[in-house]
Amino acid sequence: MQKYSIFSLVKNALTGHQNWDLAWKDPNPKEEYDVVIIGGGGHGLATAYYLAKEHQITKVAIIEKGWIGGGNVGRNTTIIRSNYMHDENGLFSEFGMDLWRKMSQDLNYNVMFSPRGIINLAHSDAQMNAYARRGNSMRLNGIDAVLLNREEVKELIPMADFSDNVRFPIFGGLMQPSAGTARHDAVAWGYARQADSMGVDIIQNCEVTGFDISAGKIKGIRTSRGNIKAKKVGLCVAGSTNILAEKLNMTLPIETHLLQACVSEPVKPVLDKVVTFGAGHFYISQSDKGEMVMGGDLDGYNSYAQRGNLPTLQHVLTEGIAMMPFLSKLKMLRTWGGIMDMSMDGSPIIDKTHIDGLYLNCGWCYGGFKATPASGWTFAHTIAQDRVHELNSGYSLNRFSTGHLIDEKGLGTKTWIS
Amino acid sequence: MLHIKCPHCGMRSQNEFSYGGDATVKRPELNKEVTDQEWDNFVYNRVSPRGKHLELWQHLSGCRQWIKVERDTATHEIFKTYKANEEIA
Amino acid sequence: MTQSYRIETGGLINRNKKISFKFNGTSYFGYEGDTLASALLANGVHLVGRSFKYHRPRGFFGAGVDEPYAVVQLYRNGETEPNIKATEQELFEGLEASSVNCWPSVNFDIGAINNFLKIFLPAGFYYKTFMWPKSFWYKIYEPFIRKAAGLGVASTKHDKERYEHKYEYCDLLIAGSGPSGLASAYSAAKNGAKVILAEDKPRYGGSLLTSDVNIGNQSGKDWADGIISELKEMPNVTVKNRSQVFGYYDHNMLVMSEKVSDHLPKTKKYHPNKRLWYIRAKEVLISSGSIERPIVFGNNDTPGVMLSSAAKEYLKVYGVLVGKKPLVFTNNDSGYETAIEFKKHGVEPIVLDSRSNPQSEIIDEAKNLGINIKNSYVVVAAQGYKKVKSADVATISEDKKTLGKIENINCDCICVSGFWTPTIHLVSQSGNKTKFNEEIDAFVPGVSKQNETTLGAANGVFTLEETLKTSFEKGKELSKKITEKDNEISIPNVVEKKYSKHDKFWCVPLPKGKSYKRFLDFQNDVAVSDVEIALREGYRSIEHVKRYTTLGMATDQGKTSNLNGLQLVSEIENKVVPSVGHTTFRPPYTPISIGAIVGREVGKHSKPTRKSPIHNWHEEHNAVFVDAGVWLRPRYYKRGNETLFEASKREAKNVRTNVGVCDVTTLGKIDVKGPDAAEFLNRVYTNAWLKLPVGKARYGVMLREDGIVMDDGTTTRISENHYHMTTTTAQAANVLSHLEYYLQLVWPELNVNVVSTTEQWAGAAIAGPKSRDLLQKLFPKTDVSNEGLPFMGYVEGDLFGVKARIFRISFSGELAYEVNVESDNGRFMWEKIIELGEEFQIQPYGTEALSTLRIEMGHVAGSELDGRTIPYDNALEGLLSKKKDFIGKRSLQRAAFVAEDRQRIVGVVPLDKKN
Amino acid sequence: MSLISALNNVHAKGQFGDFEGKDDKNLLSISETTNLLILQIVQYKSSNSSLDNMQVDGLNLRDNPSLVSSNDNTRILWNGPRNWILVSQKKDTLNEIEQKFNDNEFAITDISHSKAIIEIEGKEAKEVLKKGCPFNFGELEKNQCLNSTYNGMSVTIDMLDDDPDKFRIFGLRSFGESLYHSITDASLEFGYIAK
Repeated sequence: MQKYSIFSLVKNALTGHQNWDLAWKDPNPKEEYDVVIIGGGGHGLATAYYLAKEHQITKVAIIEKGWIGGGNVGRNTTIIRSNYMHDENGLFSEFGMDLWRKMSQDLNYNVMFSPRGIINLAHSDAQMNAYARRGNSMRLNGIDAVLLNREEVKELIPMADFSDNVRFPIFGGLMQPSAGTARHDAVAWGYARQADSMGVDIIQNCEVTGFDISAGKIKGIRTSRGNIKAKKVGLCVAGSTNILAEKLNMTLPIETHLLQACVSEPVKPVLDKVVTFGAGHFYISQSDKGEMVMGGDLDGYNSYAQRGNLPTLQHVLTEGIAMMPFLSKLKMLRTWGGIMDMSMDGSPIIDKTHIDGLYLNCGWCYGGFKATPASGWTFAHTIAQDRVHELNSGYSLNRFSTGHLIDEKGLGTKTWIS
Repeated sequence: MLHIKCPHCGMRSQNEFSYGGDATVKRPELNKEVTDQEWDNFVYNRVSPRGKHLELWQHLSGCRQWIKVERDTATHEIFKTYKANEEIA
Repeated sequence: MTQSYRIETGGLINRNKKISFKFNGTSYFGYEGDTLASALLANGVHLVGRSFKYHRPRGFFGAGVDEPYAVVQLYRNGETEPNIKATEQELFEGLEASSVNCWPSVNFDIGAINNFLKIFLPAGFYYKTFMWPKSFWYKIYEPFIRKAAGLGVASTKHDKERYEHKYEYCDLLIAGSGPSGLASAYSAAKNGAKVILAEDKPRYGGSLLTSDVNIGNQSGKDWADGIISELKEMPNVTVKNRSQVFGYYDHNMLVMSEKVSDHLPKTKKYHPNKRLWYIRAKEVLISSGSIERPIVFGNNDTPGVMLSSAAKEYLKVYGVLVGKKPLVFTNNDSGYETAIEFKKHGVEPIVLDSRSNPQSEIIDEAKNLGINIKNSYVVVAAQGYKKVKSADVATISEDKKTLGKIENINCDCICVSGFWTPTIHLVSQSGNKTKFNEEIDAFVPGVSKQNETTLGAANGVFTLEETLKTSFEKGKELSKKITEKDNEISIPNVVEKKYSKHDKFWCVPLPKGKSYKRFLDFQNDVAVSDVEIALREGYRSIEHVKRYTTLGMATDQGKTSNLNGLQLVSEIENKVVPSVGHTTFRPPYTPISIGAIVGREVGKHSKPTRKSPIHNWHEEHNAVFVDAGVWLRPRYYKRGNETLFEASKREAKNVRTNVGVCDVTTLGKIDVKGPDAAEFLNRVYTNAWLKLPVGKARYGVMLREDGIVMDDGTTTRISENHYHMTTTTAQAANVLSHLEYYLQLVWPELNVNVVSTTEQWAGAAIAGPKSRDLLQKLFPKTDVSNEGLPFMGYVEGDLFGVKARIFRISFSGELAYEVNVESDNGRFMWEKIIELGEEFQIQPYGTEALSTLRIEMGHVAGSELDGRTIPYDNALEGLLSKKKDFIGKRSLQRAAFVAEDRQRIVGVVPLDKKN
Repeated sequence: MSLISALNNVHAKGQFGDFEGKDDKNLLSISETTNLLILQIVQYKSSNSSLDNMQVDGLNLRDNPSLVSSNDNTRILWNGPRNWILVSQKKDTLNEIEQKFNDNEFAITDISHSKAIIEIEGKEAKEVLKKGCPFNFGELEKNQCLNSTYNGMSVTIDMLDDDPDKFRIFGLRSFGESLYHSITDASLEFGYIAK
């Protein structure tokens, strides 16, 4: 595979950029694979990459109904963090942070991981207490956490509202300095390019229409481009999980909801941290292009409509202005909605299923992007070894029956309350 | 913003309502023995279809009645709305 | 000072009113009715900015919302706003603006070094490099790239402008006041329909302002003026200019942004800067017209290259010549209209037509006027850096693949017309799957998804006669459905010139040996070569192309670039355009002010505030407040220089030793009434409720169905069928909905009514060893002894003429009571308590002391019911009835919930028991 | 004993906003209404009482959405199925009701102190309401009522008159100051007299 570097860039420039290789091929599906991953999003692509890299399983196909990276990995607010209270989430995410830190070099694709720090603002004593508790949990799990007082927050983000004309004054915040952002499309493309180079077939515009199961074991899948035999099948389709589950006669503790986000027009750098509002649901960072990337609420009802909804965005931006009044003078450029696989305790599922050889990766709620490498890594392990890794042992499907819930927000089954 | 026909009050804007989730799950009767599976199906498991979905809404800033709404989750088209205990056609 | 590019007469500006303004520090003047763009052009200023990536000079390309170039920093009334399109900004006295994305100046911009490095900076170059050494990305490269990117500068000052919303309903919403909008609005209005007609520009009339047509013996413009003034007089019609319908949402709701004050030097006091209209329409008529598209050629981003329709608009509306030696480069008849306008004003244009032998009325007219027309000619490249100086032109073969010998023509502007693209953004947002129309090489509306109808140019209809006819008819037909009226309207005669077919040609081939950049997206510097690289590397889906090259992702959102991008992809990939498909049109149509989206809910009012009837007393007594949900509660009462810790410790200690009073009005209160109330409570709470006597209170815990504690509180039986339930402040609203859910959906057979009485009662908790003594003073006629009012007892009392409810319940484990009076009497009660409590050393206490007291006594504190704990975790398992079923009971059997090693919340006591 | 009404602390009399140069008679007027008896009346599902027989202050309870039955003293607002809000200047109506309505069939709850009540009158009154409430006011007529939200706060709106338009807006008492701000802020553009 062609190596990307400043030298290859110069060399290619001198030949008019005529000699770049395909980043990934566009093959037709083969008759049979060892592993078929359904879903060409970030998690599916990462899974295929780690199957090849960590487990030397390369007879792998990724089946994507549209084009790779077109789902939530291509429409999110790019935040990467591991500031969780529960051990399962903290340890899993922190393992992911390590993978993020070396991702550009691993993939030979600049994913622009930018550890600029995330600050969760607190607006009450109760919240400061909750953050102190969460920060302590994080530190016990080896994750960096700093509790900031009001003055310290002001130092870092002076454009936040420290005036008297504020509804929810800032009491302080919890910062994870090593958290940050990455270039979302590049993550999908980088994984795709490496997976492809190791022999994985990336099959786009191929829709799964059914599954072949006999005697409780998966035999293959049916697609719009013919039947494909497979020893193992991994489901990695985020917001489409319920659609495929229906074809498998499974009902899952998952609902599909729409999350709204938007960006402003680009402006010169003014905000170099990721910041979340504590008196609502709003988060913001400034992209390298200068756009304010802002997200927040679910539409609040089951939805597969991938489109923006202004009343929701109004709500999101109201909180944005409450936190950073200067946003008022900017203009909203683009909005989008991403469909989320909301699990009933807000945490993901990476597990085997009752069908032999069928594996499930879903329930990412709003947190899917940051989990991309750790999700791919552990899912690959679960598929390759036919058993869960310690890191994803908490993310079991039966935890809802057993009561081993991992509920960071304490909202329970009302997934539509964000 | 959805426009929902409250069967009691008429067409109203979505911001008067709050969502209540899948209306097809049925709470097992009190004092009745149910299997783990039945209970999990009530508490956790959801079909969440792409297409027609029967769901609960409460007309919170209206008559405060819980209603059932048959809506398409892809297009958001609302086909019909029902009172809390009205027969579903 | 004269304006060298303003013609002597003509245009729609008010020449009697001069307006002075500054651009990049230099003073200029324009006239009332100018935009910043037209005023600058009148003054001969073409260089307004620098492009995003290569920092190439940028001028004006369009005359309206489609403008990809002319983005400026605006200064108005002491405030600044980034990224304003000069083509949309109306001139006002004292306006100041400056160029963005250049340093030190637009004329000499250091960033332009990128332009020389551009061969090293193709699409996606940043994905391929900046990876070594590892730490350099975040420390070195990224900060550098961040600085170079971005357009204008955001002010971090608080915005002083007002914004507001308005919810409106109408029969017909008509977006766009061109011929189709006017005609449909007119016939619908005459049928009595409630009509809103929205126009995003200051002037109504759309294409009628610039086209040379006659309607019913009037000029197009006069006809438009007549219709508008008639519509404005009708009570059932709202006509709005400077108002853009930018989004089409679910259930026929559209959102319109009205710029109320942007054209004024400052916003009128008490009035909004912008107003956002949420409009629910029964029918929507989209008459948004079309946007001319460019033809792609070498260096087509040089200032002075612009759309031919824009050149015509500058001339006809603003009386401004965009150049004095114009070259018109066209593949259709529209370019001739512009050429004729130039000619009429004494300027000699040259027309290059890519077609070999086009024939039509308008071409004949151009020929008759003696305009120099060159057929089968194209512009190969613009020459000049900060302004067009000349053009390299050549003949082109019939198959459009081979160029003839390159000649150079002197010119100072190049007006391009590559035919028209219907503006289908709203149509597409409504859910309409648009279809590709080969005839016009563009997408047009397909089958309507919501109640939308598209008219005129937006529907791909480019003749006025047909547009007017269908628009009058549609307006009538749709309004008739609603009003059931059927007013006859005579459709006026139309005189317009017939067009010949356009040439399916959109990109000039590169001459051999030349490497001109041929730009598709002007703001983001995306050239033909970038798309070629993307496709070569396998980024083939149109979404991949868009993301990899950033085509169409600039602030103009690809209004002039998307279709040409699609043509290029389809050509290289050898597919037809419809199978390439277009990227999704998402709202907003143009970038929308965030302030306007938010409206009036800013500052202190970003969320409503709830206050108790005693709030003012707290304020007067140095209370420091804390948000509890949206309630404000006293956190502590500050004395002197006390800290939070000192004050709360003092207050708590006083409760332990004397008596304290706490405002508990915020606790949720629900009246539960009905013959089945006891049975209902028995199902809702985990403990038994059937035998609670009248006049007694009981503590209860309620669960969610998943077994997690939802809320706790006491409920008192006031009479046989009447219970008074209390909830925590945070859960009050949720508990009420929860109860209604079970009563209406699950157990409809129960005859119970629940209603919130939180606001009805002001509540004071009186706690401490001296609380009974105080209570006796407050209620001298009531027996409040341990026998008269035992623990968990309830009596009604008379508080100096005010009826009161007295509960012997404790939040903090002390001897304690809660007194409720009707809210209007709340402050009276409080003051009485303070007054009579003086002898017992009473002090008010806040939430901080309350929490301390609760924790000391091992009572459940609010943050322990955080939606994650089951009764056992909070040592509440004793409240779980084994005999009866209740909400959530079944979930408590789950393995993790009964596990031996389950974590639970415990109290901590210092070993020396001193602190 | 000194009663303090919900808006006592915010409602200051005078002229506000863009009133200059406008005729006082045409200005919006805004006032607080106090000291009303407000009851919620709910008929249980099992009740067999015919509503035709259930009169209060000479007015019938009628289960017609948005309908207000009224006389000079009392207005009965439809609040939901078999659910009404009675608003009366006659405080003794409570006794009348408690005698007439059996508590096995009806739930009567006094919520007189639960509300902050703003009256707004003037030809722009609907325009003020449209700035925060998503209801279609084009459809609302005199002696009709609705429940909805205004800037995120639940409200009941009773249309008292239509020449000029006059509305009574009931909000939750604790939200009173925020609601008052919202309504008066929306009125600034027109100018208003606080009475």
